[in-house]
Amino acid sequence: MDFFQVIIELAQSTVRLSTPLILAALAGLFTERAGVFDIGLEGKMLGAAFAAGTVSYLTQSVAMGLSAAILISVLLSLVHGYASITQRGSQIVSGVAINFVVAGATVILGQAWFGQGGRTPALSDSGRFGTIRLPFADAVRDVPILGPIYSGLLSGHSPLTWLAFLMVPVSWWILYRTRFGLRLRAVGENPSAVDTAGISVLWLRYRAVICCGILCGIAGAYLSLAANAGFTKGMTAGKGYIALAALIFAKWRPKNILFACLLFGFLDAFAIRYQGYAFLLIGKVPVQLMQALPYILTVILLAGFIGKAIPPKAGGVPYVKER
Amino acid sequence: MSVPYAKLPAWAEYGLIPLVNLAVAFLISGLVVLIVGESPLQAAYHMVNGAFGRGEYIGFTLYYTTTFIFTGLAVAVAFHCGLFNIGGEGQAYIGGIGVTLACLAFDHTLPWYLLFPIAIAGAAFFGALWALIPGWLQAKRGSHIVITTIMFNFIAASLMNYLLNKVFKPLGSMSLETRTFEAGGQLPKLDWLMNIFGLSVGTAPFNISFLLALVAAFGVWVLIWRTKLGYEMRTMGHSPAAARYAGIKESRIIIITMMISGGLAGMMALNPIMGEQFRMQLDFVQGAGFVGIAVALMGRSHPAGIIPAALLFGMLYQGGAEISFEMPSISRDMIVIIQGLVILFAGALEHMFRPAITRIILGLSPKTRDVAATKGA
Amino acid sequence: ADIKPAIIYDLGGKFDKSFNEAAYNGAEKFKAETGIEYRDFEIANDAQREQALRRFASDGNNPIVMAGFSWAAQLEKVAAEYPDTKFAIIDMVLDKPNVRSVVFKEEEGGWLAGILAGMASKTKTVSFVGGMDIPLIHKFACGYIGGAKSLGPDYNVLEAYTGTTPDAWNDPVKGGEIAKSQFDQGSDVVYHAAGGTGVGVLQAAADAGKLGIGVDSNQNGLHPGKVLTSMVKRVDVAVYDAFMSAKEDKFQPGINVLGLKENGVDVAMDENNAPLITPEMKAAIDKARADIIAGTVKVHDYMSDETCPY
Amino acid sequence: MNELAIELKGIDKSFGLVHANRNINLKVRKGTIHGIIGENGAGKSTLMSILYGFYQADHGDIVINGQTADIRDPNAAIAAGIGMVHQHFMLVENFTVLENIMLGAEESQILNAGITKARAELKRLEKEYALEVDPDAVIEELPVGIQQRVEILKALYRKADILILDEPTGVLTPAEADHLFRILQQLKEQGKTVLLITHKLREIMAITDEVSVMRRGEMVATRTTKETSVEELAELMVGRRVLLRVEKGEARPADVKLSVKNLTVRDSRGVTMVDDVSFDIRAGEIVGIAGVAGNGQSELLEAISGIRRARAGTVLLNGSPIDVTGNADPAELRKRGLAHVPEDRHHVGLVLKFDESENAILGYHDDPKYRKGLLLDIDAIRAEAEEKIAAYDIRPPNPRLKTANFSGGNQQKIVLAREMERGPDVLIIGQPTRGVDVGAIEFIHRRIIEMRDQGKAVLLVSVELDEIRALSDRILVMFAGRVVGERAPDASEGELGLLMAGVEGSKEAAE
Ligand SMILES: Nc1ncnc2c1ncn2[C@@H]1O[C@H](COP(=O)(O)OP(=O)(O)OP(=O)(O)O)[C@@H](O)[C@H]1O
Ligand SMILES: Nc1ncnc2c1ncn2[C@@H]1O[C@H](COP(=O)(O)OP(=O)(O)OP(=O)(O)O)[C@@H](O)[C@H]1O
Ligand SMILES: [Mg+2]
Ligand SMILES: [Mg+2]
Repeated sequence: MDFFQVIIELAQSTVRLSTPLILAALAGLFTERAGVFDIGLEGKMLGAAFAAGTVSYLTQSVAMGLSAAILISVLLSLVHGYASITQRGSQIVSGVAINFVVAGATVILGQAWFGQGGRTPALSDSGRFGTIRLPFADAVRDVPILGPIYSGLLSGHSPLTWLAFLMVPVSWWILYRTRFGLRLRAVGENPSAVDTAGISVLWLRYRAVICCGILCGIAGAYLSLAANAGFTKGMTAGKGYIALAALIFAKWRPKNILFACLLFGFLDAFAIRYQGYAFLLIGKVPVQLMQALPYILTVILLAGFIGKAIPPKAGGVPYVKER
Repeated sequence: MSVPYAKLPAWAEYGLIPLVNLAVAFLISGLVVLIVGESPLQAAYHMVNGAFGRGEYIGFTLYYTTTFIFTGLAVAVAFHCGLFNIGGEGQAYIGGIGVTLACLAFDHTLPWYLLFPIAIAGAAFFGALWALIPGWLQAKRGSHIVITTIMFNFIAASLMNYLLNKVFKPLGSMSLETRTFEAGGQLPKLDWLMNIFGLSVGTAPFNISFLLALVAAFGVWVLIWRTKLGYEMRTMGHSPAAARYAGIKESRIIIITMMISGGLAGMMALNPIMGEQFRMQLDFVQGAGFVGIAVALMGRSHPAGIIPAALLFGMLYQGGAEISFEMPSISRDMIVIIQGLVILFAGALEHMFRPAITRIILGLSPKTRDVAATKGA
Repeated sequence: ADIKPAIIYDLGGKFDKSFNEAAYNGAEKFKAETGIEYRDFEIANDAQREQALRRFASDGNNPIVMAGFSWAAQLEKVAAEYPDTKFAIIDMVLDKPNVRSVVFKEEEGGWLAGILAGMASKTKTVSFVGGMDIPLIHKFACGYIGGAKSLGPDYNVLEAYTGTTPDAWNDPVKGGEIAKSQFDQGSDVVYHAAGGTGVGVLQAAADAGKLGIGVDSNQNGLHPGKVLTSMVKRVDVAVYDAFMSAKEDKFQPGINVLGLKENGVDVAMDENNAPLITPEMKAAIDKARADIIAGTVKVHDYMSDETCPY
Repeated sequence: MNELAIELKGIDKSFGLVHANRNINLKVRKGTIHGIIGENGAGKSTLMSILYGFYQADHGDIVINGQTADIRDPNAAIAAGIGMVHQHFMLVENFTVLENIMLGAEESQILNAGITKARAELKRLEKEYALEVDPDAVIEELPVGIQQRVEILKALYRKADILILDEPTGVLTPAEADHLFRILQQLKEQGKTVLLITHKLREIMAITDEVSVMRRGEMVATRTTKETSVEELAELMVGRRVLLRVEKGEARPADVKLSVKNLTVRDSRGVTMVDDVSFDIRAGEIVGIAGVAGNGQSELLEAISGIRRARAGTVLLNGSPIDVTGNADPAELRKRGLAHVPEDRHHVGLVLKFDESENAILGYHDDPKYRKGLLLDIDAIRAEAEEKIAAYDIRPPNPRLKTANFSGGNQQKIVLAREMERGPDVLIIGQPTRGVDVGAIEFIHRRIIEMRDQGKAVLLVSVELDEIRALSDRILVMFAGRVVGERAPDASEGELGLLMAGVEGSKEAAE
């Protein structure tokens, strides 16, 4: 097959696969930059995907579905916030707890409401994000090089994919160019400095956690409203953990997150595409090796090129003023 | 982790507060049960009775406890050195290779008590091996242990899938599992232990690896608080700069710690493989590695806390199964919610009732310990 | 007779949209027809297998059906302890006087699905998405590949698996992505045997204007006009029969092999896919079915040697 | 001028069971510089933090400019015109100077608008008070002296009328301290009020108008500075007479114990921090290294003690080489008779979460005498810790107490006891009395001189010129990584100061 065409197709697959990762990793960026670690990304995404699937089915409106996803995800974030910010509990334990509760609750509620074992009914097109076909996509398809890029790579994505990619510079802008971002980054490094500057550490961290909830909500909605047409139990399938890995891989920087997620997406797309493919010289490799390839390559890249990732200094520890 | 409030007497700190937290966790779970339209009291009865009501039930509870002690200890050991090992799942999975190889090779020829030590060594060796690489990468290349251990969980799953398919599975068998081990590969149950208490273990797979888990817990306590190595691990965990100053070799300690952690996780494989199924199956770890994180943190990374925390989860697993046997409208997913709530209230929200309890207790006892600001040097 | 039937599902849980769910549907059908309540249980880990089985047996449930091939070892023990209880196990053969083993010839259904896929394909490239690389799924795949390639040497079948963790059965997003990748490589009909992941496969086919093929239960209605057919495996019938025969005191132990001949597997035809099935296709599968039943065409069983010759 | 800027009435504060402030009353007149002194842990920082709204008092009132102020949080304090430079800087280390100054006073949601204004205002303040800083420099790359400027600028930027400085000179050179005092003087002339906490009584005498003394959480006295003496203040603080000058006999230098030749060290960024440094130290002498913080002293100590790898050079310990450019092992060096009191006791010298007894063996935990078979001999460790506690009068005398719960002076004694009590041949000490009160200083100084008299070779690094002059038998001055001169201890402060500022040194080095 035309080599260039393959590249375009791989790239498009990469974009789709990395969309939820980008959103979830940016979500993690906001809380972790504020000093609240979050391994509950998985659970929040799952809860949001469920809410989106349910509400979108009931109302036949994607907007309602998306809002519900965000709402649920923010609520879960607030639980995490309450436990780890107000009650100064262990952030990791709280995240694990949320993953458990959501994994169970989505199935129970889904079964109770729809009787399909935790699945939500399949959504019709009106209950789902369609894809955006860019103008003239079909007309320019045959233009060499640029045509396929425009119509094959850029066109045909869900609005949430555009949103995800847009959120990268937006998140960067919020973190580095606004007062909120300045304070947020400061509270993740040295909460006492923020406190003595007359800013409430708690409220700031809560807002960071809410930002996380919003982005995780969009990530979840992407899964059930754009990538799929409805919710299936456990449909995050570990994406929250991969997003967390991407966040660390990216050393907690927005631009790097984009690259890390695209990399993970690409490795996945590559492994999918070349499963069972007879490679030159090597021949067919076992399916399992192809499936492990993204993870193996990640480890190699991490060891070879990335170097030390230094987390926000105050990350993981509750802010305690008086011992 | 620093305790943000005044010091309480030990009975309150380690007895009352956890109990209150648990009570609240179960109260909230009771609400969930109520929502499903079942009686929370009855569910509570089945939970407790199902976990402890009979020798057999206790046997099952302790069977799960055994698993969680191993994975909990694995997380805790790494934690003391400042490493967050979320790779227990993969390390336990790979540890299964060691147990399986030992059993496949010797189950015909050796009695269990000779094979067990070989299997322990095999489990620990393979588990340690799987942790060695992330440990080495962290020590030498600065690769973040959280990412590498996540990745190694996935890689372990692929590797085991391949091995079970292509190496271990007898030809013509449907399931991805090894053949069933002969007598040498089957650990004896602890019926004598239960008999001491006048109980019978029945069919529960409560086996000798429970004792190994207790020994491991004691060993971890000795290691962390009574050996030079443990001292160095803790120094490293609290302050890498102080460790360097003290002449502690950073990479060496990180690698050794990860290997011990992985070895403990690997030993978890003994319990299901040699103690229950007598063969290695696909995905036999079934999330125990992740539960280990909660167990370790709720047990404050101390064996004396990890054992009760593991027991708590053992109880949730076994009692939860009984609930869903007895109350068909409460499914296994409901049990997952209850587990989550317990982790949330007894783990993450453990300080919620501390101020109130402190006030009550300090209010009751005369305020004699009003200490003056410490006198200067 | 008065019976207390019970069913225990495998780890996937009763609503896996696939195998276990089919078993559940069979039990529900029995309940609806006879009004007899049944007990069921979803295990959460392997240690609960023996516990649940023994528990049901000692509670006097009879017959007890186990869905899934992983039950053999436990059943072997428990069946001996409860000689008066009737057991049925699906997808696995166990030789015991009180056990009925029900296995299916998935390869025969797959063969028909392969023929339909090949005939519906414009590109002569079709594809398969499996949940995990395990023998059972290869059984599905191998018949399908054989069927498609029986149409001519220029037919090509792509084959891929979702993953290696239990999530592989619950990852519709990845399933959809695999399907899209196969479409990019020229496939225009995709058959799945991937549980919940398959929902994503069929969705991706519908979204891309290609055709999907469902599995286990009849999934033609999920996307009417976009699902070419479903390779149904009558697990529901197996469960229903086990309960019913026990009720009528006609429970027979021994091995039941259900293929095309026994109506144990087939390709689903209904109003949802009627417009997609041309008379030629209909004729082709009728012929293939007859040939297989007559034994003139022998579909290779992957489990016989764990290879797929096609 | 009798108007009161601050009046504290009956302030009381407990942290759990620690009663940090007891019924404190304090009056500070407007336009004065008011000193506060007291031992480590007396409650000075706590009191100031209450005034600043960082902590809330359990009881008591705060009156600012005659009006009762409800200072619930730092915001309220800032609004009331109070600024504070904390003992432990409240800076975000990976932010720039400008970002730190703006934090909390950004003016608008979007930073850009504020940035221009902040830059201009910063320029103006820099000019007015001669406080130069590069607004775009990142904090962690600045020497502590400059970091402190940033803290002061932060307060001035917020238009503070009342400025609280908690031990500001602990990290400054004499010249920098003088500069700071000129600024404080200038602020006072502008009618601002300054509260100054310090352990250095000389500074109190030099700059304050009034001084208050705290002891064990209580305010024990307030004096007009002109009417009191250093001796009286020291006695008020400690509750007994304190010897403020160390008695020291003649040094009797013997063999060379530590010999450093052409040592060059770079930091992690590749900047040369120690540049071709050579010197010898003999048994029975104290060699002091004077210099402004950040001129390579820290790196020098780290390289000699094997914590940091040197680029080039040789170091001989007792005549045999240390592999400073390769894998020098701090544990090995200890066995060979090198003891090291690090500058940063919080992060390097101690593990704050350990028991006192565990810290008492840090670095020596390998010693067979702490071992019983394969295990650590906890009893032996505690017994030894108890001995040291007794010998060094470490309080509270409880080896099982968490180290974080000891005051700074006592923490320092834990380190000193550990490093000195084993009879090392060479002792290298960084900042032995940073943040330590007069009572403890007296004790620590005496111990260091005893070590010398026992025939140890002592290398002392301190930014306290007084300390260097009081203890050293020879003084080396470091500037920009080089040793720019050697002087006798009776060299004048001015002469040393010039060397430290690199004025003389550059000439001498060029020769
Ligand atoms: N998503 C983005 N969109 C547009 N420009 C970006 C984006 N991310 C980064 N940049 C540009 O790249 C520069 C580097 O930013 P980034 O935060 O990724 O790394 P950094 O500056 O090294 O981080 P730090 O603030 O921790 O030093 C920014 O100043 C900005 O100009
Ligand atoms: N946040 C806190 N939580 C608990 N106890 C505290 C806290 N801050 C200070 N303390 C305790 O209160 C007492 C007074 O401490 P404070 O820091 O006010 O002393 P200080 O006079 O400033 O000492 P130094 O001279 O060492 O700076 C000490 O015993 C200290 O341990
Ligand atoms: Mg930047
Ligand atoms: Mg202080």
